Amino acid sequence: MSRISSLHDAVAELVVDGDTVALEGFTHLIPHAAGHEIIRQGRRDLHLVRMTPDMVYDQLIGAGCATKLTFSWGGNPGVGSLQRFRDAVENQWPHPLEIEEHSHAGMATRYAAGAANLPFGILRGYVGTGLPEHTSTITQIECPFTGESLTAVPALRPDVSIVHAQRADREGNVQMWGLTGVQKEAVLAAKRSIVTVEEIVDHLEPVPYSVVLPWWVVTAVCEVPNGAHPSFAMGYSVRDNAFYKAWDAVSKDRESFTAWIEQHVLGTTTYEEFRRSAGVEVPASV
Amino acid sequence: MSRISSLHDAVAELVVDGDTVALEGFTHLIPHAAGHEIIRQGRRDLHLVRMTPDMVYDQLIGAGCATKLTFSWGGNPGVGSLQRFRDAVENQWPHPLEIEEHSHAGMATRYAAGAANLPFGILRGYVGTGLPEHTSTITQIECPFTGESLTAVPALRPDVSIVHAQRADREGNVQMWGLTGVQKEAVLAAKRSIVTVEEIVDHLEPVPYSVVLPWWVVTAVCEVPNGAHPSFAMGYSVRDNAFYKAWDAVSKDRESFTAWIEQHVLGTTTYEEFRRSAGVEVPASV
Amino acid sequence: MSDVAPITEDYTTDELMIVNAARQLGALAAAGRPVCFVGIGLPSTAANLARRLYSPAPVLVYESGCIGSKPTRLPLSIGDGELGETADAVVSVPEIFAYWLQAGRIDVGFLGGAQLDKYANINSTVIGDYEHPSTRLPGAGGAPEIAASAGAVMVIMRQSKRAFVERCDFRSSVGYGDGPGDRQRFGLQGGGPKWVITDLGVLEPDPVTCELTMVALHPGVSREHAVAATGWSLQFAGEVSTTTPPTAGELDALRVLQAA
Amino acid sequence: MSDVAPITEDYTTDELMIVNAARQLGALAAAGRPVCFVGIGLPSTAANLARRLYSPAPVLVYESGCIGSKPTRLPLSIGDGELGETADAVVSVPEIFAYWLQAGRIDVGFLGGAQLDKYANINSTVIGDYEHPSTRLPGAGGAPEIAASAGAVMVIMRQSKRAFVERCDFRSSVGYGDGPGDRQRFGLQGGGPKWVITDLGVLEPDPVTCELTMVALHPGVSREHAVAATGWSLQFAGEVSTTTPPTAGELDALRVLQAA
Repeated sequence: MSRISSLHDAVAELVVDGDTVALEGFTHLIPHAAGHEIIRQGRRDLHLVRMTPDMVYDQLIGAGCATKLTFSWGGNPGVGSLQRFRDAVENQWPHPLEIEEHSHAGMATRYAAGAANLPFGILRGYVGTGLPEHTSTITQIECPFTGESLTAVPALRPDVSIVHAQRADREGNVQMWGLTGVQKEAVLAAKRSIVTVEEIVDHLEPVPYSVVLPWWVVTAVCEVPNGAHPSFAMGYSVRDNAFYKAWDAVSKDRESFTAWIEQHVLGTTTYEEFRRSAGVEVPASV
Repeated sequence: MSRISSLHDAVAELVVDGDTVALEGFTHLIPHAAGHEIIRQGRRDLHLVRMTPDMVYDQLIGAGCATKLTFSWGGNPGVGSLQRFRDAVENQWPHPLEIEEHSHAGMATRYAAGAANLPFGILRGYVGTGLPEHTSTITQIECPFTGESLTAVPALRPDVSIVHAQRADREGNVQMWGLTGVQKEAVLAAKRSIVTVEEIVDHLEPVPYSVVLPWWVVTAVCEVPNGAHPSFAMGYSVRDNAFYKAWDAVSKDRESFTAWIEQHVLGTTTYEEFRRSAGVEVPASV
Repeated sequence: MSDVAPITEDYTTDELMIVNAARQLGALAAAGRPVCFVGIGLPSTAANLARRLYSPAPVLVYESGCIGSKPTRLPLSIGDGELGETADAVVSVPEIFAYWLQAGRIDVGFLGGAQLDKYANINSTVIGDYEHPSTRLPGAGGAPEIAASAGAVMVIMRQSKRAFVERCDFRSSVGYGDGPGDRQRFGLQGGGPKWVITDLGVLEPDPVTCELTMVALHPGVSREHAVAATGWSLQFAGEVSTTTPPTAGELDALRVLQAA
Repeated sequence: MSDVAPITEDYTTDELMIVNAARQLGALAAAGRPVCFVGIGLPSTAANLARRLYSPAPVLVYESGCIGSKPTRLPLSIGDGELGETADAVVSVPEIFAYWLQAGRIDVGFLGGAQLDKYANINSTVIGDYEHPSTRLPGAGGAPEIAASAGAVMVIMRQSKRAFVERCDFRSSVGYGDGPGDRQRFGLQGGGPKWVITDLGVLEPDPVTCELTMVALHPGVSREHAVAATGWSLQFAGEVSTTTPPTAGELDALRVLQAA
């Protein structure tokens, strides 16, 4: 596969049944199109990882792609619950979903440890909460100099990390800016990576507060304009809040969810087709 | 003391005999003027910390300000040895200098741990070298998940960190760009901080690859144009390589060094006066 | 319109909570600009209202990595573009948690949740048993470390018997644990919850017992009402004040902010 | 001027070492662009020369935080402005060591020093006793972790009895420790020193004993000369080649680079 490829080919080659897969994005730059492609290609037994699983993880879980979720906050921000996630945890539908639950700080520490090729990271966290009792990947470690007790969490090393960025150049160097969350760490911690971008350009102009991932740490770059919709790409689009709100009704029951996935995701071949099918417009950046 | 102050007042109030002091800078943005002010004010018993002690540390050591140095590489890059540093280690002149020696990676890990309020940091490093045998602040720690052995180093928490930056605004927000090394971590790890800047402006325009330190993490900001000379401030000046080369002869023997310090540093009151006294021009940025 | 803004009762309970939270931030601001770690929702609205009403204004830090954001309108989400555009600095998520929150640089953190107990521990994880929950909630998110490391924590929550419980089903973040001394035992460096702003009034931890105690009631709210809306045996401070109703000025500023 | 560049002997030993180092990078580049972790001095010159001579060009990463720098002239120092201006990305020093070097993303690291021993351990710390050194050297700097984590290490050093010693006075960075198996025992993830380019020729570790062995001599250099310039009992490979002298094209490119 060449570094610049179609999203179809990248997912076909790099996302394998049973993989640990992180699609990261902190409200901004969520790789929605890539999530749909995983559903379309019928991946199974995935261990999904993300700090803030939102609508796209709700879809992956409801579509039966995942058997495990590692996360720190799973909701539809400003709207409410993730209905498919809840149905999986509360009622094992479409099948049981094992969960490994952390805090944001712990997940960030775990990605950073993975990016740095360390087996674990340390933080001041979790102590006194109910999490260590239920999550085996939280333990205590003693400072060898002060004797102080700190929390240790193992590195996250996904098989594949997938993120969305604003731009790449033809060599495959990737540039993202605005709120870039934990995406750099997610890509650097992973064995393989896919980056969908708004556009591929000849030259990347430096931008303040940008993160650049050089071509040699990215496995595949796919040009997918609006691939983060209904999330947004700063400078290209704004967040489609109406779409997030509408998700609540679609996902409320199994039938309406399944019909929606079948018609709009499984029944289409690209994210652009999906948007036409679902009748959504991408709100443009002002 | 107000946040914006003179360098004289900042050093008088914030740098105390016996302090652990880090003047950081990785070739670029080395806070030379602040080093001179410390010599002028006759500070003693300082524990100096820096990854790459260079000419300004040679001067502080030769002038008798320091009794300990924690570092990873002490030389005059591209020129040779630091003569005053060597004379202190080899011949205890002007008095003994205790050294605590690390690697670059270890020092960076130590600053990052300090900035994060952790008592120690971990890395893959030092193993097999002679450093752990001579440096008590290097030890091994076991990963609680994999059993792997890693190196642990204690956090650096200087009493004062001093850095040079391009700009600050009138509130005291600091902006630096280009190669910014470990300066953000050095400031965030310290109890107090002094930042000398090329200029104070009304508004900080975002710049690619810039580091911004908000006013509430900086103790004092001092406007000292060319305060990094003979190092440089990207966008304002270039490195004065001739000055670095000339230092070799000045520092070669105790008499010429002492005469130089007395005439040009102790005999002047500001860095601008020093430069006039020493007859040096700051090479301007092209 | 006179100099003294007239008092109006034409406000929602959300507005009541937001205004009272903003006032608390304003009181802190007078003693030195507080650095606030802000999520989205009521706390973000309160912090942004305080930025407009008080000088010096609180400094806003968002967990998405924005430091010193000065949004002109209310952010719809924690990743809203304007938060980055108006920030003094934008950093990564690992950095915001390690170098800023954990380092003790945050003066005030905000929390909410589905359950709050009398020691100000909060549950935003599950209702019922963890392994077989009756309701799976979003989870802890940033709360454990906000509760551990912020200089002080402000909780904004509607008061009801279902939400204000004797003991949380799950402890997502720690207030005072099982009582005095627990924060020290856990090695938590922050000061813990200092204020709980509700639709009925304000609770604060008792300095001796650490139990949340009603220190103020909103106008028209009776002690009986507060007791009935609390799942533990609610105590009242020696002197219980009545909060000043939101002023027209406060409400105007809030509504302008929300309409922007 | 003919198509085949004429061979000239009019070059310095520095130029000889730089050209041979650059060629080694060129050979690697043919198999996939190597990512090089570059300091200042001869290695930086060699890497920059390789960038000009070979396609695809090696990728340069500087420990000061520059990733993918494409300087048009030789940087005078590791913090040279142009390194940042022409980089694909600029990151902090803690990040360059943690996320890039330690993570195993560097294919080739460069080292030099005051002493090199037969197992390619290097001393850049002290001559004599550590506590009472006869000569205090600059110290280890980035070397311990470059030697530990880079995929392969290239050493560029002048060969002499004083510098090429049986055993280093101090071990600033590890080559093969005390022989076979030591790198594994130490848990070092990188491949260790693969090439030592000197003014007399090229040494490589013996695949069985790990001892540095002369595999090539520069034109006009005798085995006796190499033995006399080595402080241990120097072994030669079964077949010792003679390096091709720097070509006029290589020297031209190098001199243009150095004059820029």
